[in-house]
Amino acid sequence: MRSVELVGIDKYFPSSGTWALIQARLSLNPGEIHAVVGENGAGKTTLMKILAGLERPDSGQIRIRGRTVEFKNPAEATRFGIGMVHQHFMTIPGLNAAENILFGAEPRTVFGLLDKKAVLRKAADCAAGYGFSLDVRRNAESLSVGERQQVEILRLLQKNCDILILDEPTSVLTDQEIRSFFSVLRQLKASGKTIVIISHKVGEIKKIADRLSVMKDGRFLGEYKATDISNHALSDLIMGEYESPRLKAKAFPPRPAPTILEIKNLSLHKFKRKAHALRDINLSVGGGEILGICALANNGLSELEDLLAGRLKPDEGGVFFQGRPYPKLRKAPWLDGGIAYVPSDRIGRGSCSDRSVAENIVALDRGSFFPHGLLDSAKAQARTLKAIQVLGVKARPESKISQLSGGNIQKMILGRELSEPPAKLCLLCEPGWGLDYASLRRTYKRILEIRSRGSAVVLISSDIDEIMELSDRIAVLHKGGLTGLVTNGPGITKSKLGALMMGLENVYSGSRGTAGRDHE
Amino acid sequence: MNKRALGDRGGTLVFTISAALLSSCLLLLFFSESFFDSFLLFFINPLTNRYYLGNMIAFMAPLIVAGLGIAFAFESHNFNLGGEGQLYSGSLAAVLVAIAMKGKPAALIWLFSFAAAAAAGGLIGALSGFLKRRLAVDELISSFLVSSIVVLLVDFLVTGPFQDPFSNFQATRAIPPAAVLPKILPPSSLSTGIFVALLVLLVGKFVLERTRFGFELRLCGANKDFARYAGIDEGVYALVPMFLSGALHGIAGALMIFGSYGRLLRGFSSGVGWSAIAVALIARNKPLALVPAAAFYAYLDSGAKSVMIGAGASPEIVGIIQAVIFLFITAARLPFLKPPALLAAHRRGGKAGDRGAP
Amino acid sequence: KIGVFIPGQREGSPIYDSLAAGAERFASENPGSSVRVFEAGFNQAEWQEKLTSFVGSNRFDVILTSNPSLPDLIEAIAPFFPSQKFICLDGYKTGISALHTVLYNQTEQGYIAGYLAGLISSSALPGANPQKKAGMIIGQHYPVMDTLIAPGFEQGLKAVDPSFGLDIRVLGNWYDATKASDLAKSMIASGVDVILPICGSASQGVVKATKDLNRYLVFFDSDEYARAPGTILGCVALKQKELAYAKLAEFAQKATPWGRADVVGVKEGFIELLDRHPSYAQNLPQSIRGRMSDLIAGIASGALSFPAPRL
Amino acid sequence: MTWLDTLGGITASALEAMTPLLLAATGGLFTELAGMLNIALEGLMLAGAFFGFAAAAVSGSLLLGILAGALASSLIAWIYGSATLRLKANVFITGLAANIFAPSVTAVLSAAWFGTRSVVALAVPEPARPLQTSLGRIPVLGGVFFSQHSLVYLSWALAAGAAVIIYRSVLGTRIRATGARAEAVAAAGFKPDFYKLSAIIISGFFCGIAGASLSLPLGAYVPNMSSGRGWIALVAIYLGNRRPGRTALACFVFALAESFSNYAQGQFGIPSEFILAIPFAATLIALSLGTSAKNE
Ligand SMILES: Nc1ncnc2c1ncn2[C@@H]1O[C@H](COP(=O)(O)OP(=O)(O)OP(=O)(O)O)[C@@H](O)[C@H]1O
Ligand SMILES: Nc1ncnc2c1ncn2[C@@H]1O[C@H](COP(=O)(O)OP(=O)(O)OP(=O)(O)O)[C@@H](O)[C@H]1O
Ligand SMILES: [Mg+2]
Ligand SMILES: [Mg+2]
Repeated sequence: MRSVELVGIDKYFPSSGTWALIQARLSLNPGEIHAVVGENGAGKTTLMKILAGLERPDSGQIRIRGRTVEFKNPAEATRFGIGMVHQHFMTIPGLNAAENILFGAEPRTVFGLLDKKAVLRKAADCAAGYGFSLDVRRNAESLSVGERQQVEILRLLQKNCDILILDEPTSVLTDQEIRSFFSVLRQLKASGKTIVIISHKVGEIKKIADRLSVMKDGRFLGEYKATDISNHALSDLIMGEYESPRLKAKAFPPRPAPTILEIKNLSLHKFKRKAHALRDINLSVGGGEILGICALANNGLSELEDLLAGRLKPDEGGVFFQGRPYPKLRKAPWLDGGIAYVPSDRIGRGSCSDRSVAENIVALDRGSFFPHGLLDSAKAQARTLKAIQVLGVKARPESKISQLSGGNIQKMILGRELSEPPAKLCLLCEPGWGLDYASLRRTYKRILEIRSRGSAVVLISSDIDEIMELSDRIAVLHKGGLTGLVTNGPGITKSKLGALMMGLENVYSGSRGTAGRDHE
Repeated sequence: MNKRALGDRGGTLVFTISAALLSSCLLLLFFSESFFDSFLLFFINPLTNRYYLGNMIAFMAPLIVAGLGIAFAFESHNFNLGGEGQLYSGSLAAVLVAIAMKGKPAALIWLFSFAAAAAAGGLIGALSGFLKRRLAVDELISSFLVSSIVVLLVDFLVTGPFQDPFSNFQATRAIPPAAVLPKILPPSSLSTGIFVALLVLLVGKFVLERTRFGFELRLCGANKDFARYAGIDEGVYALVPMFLSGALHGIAGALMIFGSYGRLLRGFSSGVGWSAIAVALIARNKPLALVPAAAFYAYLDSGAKSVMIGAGASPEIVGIIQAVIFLFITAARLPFLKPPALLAAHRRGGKAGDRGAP
Repeated sequence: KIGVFIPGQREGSPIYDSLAAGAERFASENPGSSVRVFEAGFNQAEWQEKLTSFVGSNRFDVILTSNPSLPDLIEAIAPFFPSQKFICLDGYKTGISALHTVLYNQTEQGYIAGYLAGLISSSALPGANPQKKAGMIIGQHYPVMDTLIAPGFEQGLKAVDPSFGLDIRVLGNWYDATKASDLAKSMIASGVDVILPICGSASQGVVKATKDLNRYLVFFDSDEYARAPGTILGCVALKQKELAYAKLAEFAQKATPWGRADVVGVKEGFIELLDRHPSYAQNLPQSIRGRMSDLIAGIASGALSFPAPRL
Repeated sequence: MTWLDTLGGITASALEAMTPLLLAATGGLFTELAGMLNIALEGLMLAGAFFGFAAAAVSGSLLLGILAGALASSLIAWIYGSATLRLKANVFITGLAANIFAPSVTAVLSAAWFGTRSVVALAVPEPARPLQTSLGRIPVLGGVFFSQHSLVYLSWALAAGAAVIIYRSVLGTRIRATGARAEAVAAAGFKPDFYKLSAIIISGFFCGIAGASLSLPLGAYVPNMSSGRGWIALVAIYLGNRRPGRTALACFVFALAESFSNYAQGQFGIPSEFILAIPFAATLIALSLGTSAKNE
């Protein structure tokens, strides 16, 4: 018997006027890992939300172990053993990791009070049982994305869910984290759980999934055994006959243009008089160059992003833009498009969910859209349409961001930040997050194009493939300090970068002030 | 925004208002001596009797202007609970300026008095904005506390230094008769102030919806993090909207003085600051919706007075009826009315709870 | 047909209650006449609008009201209702042909209360102390309070002993009984042993605190002894009910002196020290009662008079 | 009188004045933690004051009075909460409704039961002062801390109990989680609205006792007797940064300022309006200093 069958599911969103699902289907065997793939906006998330009881289908049937059911809310789905880890996590701030994991099934003392010790013990046992190295006493706010994901998964396991839905679980994990995450999935599978996983990374899917379902435009395209289909055939299925653009051969620019961004002896304290978040960083980026920066979670990458995004001030040292102290957020190069920034937090920082796509685009260049303090709507409309077209965002200018699929939000932000004319400095954080293959290729092409036009690009990413594919030079951070600053090339392998990220090796030779582009 | 969404929200609104009116009718039926008379007095008289109608429209003027002030605060995610103090202090400033300018042309008096009202109310509001910006003090609480203090200080000034020595009211001297706004429909208190209010509303709507300032303000209110990313100075948008909010309350107060009272009576404004919040919430901060919202609010108030005076209904019954109407007025759905699927989906996407209002 | 306009609330305000009661008694004794009572609430800013509606909504032969500030309002709206007549007690305004006012001499009333308070405070009663201090707890400052009552009360105290001090504390509203009780306690701790509360329904808190701490109260306006016999040792009442009745009777005989303003006090019989209640008669020593009746007699005979400042 | 006695007197009366504030603020803490701005504290307190007093007068039992006050006010809170959550109405407007409803309904019932819409003064059992004859004899401290009436101690116990519920109970955890992230609670399979409603009812319960602690020691019900304490309680929650202990401290600061201003009225020749503003000003200053210290 199938453990889950979704048949003939339709879902219409009147607010955006889209048919998210048309006669969609999905069937899961007990004890398998099943991947759901498809381009951005194909309806994957919506279908999963329906299975998890978060949305209700307009028509269609849900059968769990042969029984037809109807879920009014997530609680009812949970009763049938279905649990979902969301694309945007649902950890509860104010509670610690253990309380988050055991939320809803807390051990109690005789008086009906929380048994705090038992909570910690049980959560720790649970984490250890699945091989997670999670400190369950920590506050939810202080956890890294990877750790938050562990909390979410543990919460489902601990509720005895045997059908786990994971919506793009790997997109924010580093390579190492993905590897250990996959071993957890295999272990779960071995213990009889059914797992649905959504992902855009074809190689990854082939590695972990037993079977996969392909979706396009809300429709079900087909179901395949992972071993039966080649990588190429699979991406063809997802993208149609998509011709991947040829990326320019990577080469260190022959004549380095003048330095655009320079980071000198920079240190940042985590707390006053306490641990360093960043320690003695020296980096510089010139025009026509892409500097990739990578690190494992909690090693200073997000602090570096915040510094370069103008949200934190360095405690020591400084940052310079074209030789001058780094400008304040409200000052010229930021406002006139001299610095472009794609934040890693696309929902909170990169976009405003209850505003339209047009407003989200206008917001970043108010100077030109409000010529005399008043809105030039024609111009705004035109620019929006253009930005949408650059990467093929599936939305209309007046759609609200909250009605867009995850990947489309990311494309909107990219389209806005990478538009013409290119900015002098582009700060790109996790630019490929949640993009389908075609969009990813287009994005990469555009990034390289911008580089060739003489912009400096800083690429901060937890995805090593992305770093290796795009960067001219790669900086590696470990515990807030540089462990490597290397020129990208054939000698640079994943395992070498991995060793640097884990601090097993340190090839960083730059000393104060001299480290920079000319060090090799 | 497509038309369907608006249409459906309109439908819900019609239903909630009918539910509210229906339940108040039931209450009247149970509690008043003569249901028919009370019903007429409560619901019909305010619309047909020129005196009540005049007063009702007159009351709309400060509600619209102060409601706009609240909308400015709420749209920028500032919670202004200090409307009372801002309105009161603005009124005092306007009255003092008007008295000092006795003999000058009316237009000049109006200009300076309203400017003074806006400045006084605005400064009081801006104080909370300043505290929020500089010391991260929650403006919800600070505006309430500042307002409580300001009300007491204005009370002191009105009954002390500026008390009219020849009046038995606790009141300032009257403003020059020439400066009183021309009356419409006497003896009701309706004056040309209502046109001033509508003008202010249109300007406010324009600023909020068309200008760069309004855009940035609303963006700050919608998502601080994003606004900051977009290079908007959040500090400014803690300060300036609170200033504008206070200034509009000041103007609302001045409208009441120049339109109806002609002088500052101690405690004359009590409750208007709160009513403005209710009006803004009913209008969901949409400037044009403030007009029907204020009309509805003033209508209820007028109906209450009418039934109390005409049929001797006790204030308590009227209070209960108003409470019931308030329970329903912002309801997004009613138990017997299944929400349109669209609304439900929309709501689920929206953030639940938080402070409730903005 | 009589309309009674109450700028406040009838219940809890004896002065307004007696106003309505006087009119009701008049109506019950005169078949064919009717009374409608309207309570306008305490917000003075709303009175004008409400009075206008009240006058406009019904056909009254006369409107009876009571409050020092009402004559100004009546002056403002009278032109719109040329045939409407008004009688205002507790107010003073001359020269309006539709209006007759009668003012109580509240300096006199305050003086009597103050004199009694002074005598109690300096007596040998168990709750009295040697300190020369008496207190007032008031809801708010207002003109009649500041120009008539408080000065009268202080004069009365000083007439007993010029070294008497008056401690006036303000509640800020008329209903926070708990705070009124705290104020009374704080006052008593500072040596006050007799208090005159004029703070509306919050006076309940003053009664409670004074009773618990065994101190004394004098009251104003009406017979309040029953609230705390043995603690309330004197009430200086306004005979509002009688005055209302008398003025309506005068109106019925078409004898109302329109446009005139009268001032009434002990002499006319409309201010009275209620000295027959056991709480007064049994708790106060003969010496005090004697000096009080001398005072009253003096005022009644005209030997002692307090020109009420014109309000 | 020495300055020590004066200080002791001011502190003692502050502790007593703090009682209704502490109870209402503790109740409001629940709704605040559940993510709602509860402006109905004022009305709920008034309902508690009336029903608590009425029940005590009828039954002759202090305990029954307190319970009745708590229950009646919980009931009103339930109505108010249901309107807010089930109808998805705006919590501020429904709060306003509750604040209009409470005084109106008490006046109607007061007229029906006691024949007056004004002050109702009846014989009710007075709260005892349990420690006055024992610990109360300790010089100074005894007068300040141990001569209070039983409701003062009850409020301390309830506030402590509330802290335990908030941090150590399952319900408290869920309520906090709802306030922190309602959609996560929903995704975990629970109904955020249930916890919001629970929080509102709990706030009603505490406000009911707060109201009873106004009317019972006074031996009377006075319309409007809550006179703004609900708002002050709300301020105290913010001043206390939404933590039970600090909220209690904030209540004390306000009560102390008020008690000082009561004392000051008799001492200095300052216009009363300025003195009446002291508690608000003190709270505002404390709020500014408190938050700026936190931001350092
Ligand atoms: N709440 C909503 N309101 C309106 N439209 C929506 C809503 N949620 C999703 N949609 C629309 O439904 C379609 C499918 O969205 P869905 O999130 O399921 O895509 P997805 O396959 O998960 O894409 P991605 O890979 O980008 O995450 C999209 O076109 C989207 O705009
Ligand atoms: N020495 C420095 N080196 C590098 N960057 C700096 C330096 N000083 C400031 N900055 C950058 O400028 C940004 C804004 O600085 P700052 O915090 O002074 O602005 P602000 O306080 O927000 O603005 P304002 O002073 O106008 O209120 C910082 O976040 C930081 O990125
Ligand atoms: Mg998705
Ligand atoms: Mg004495």
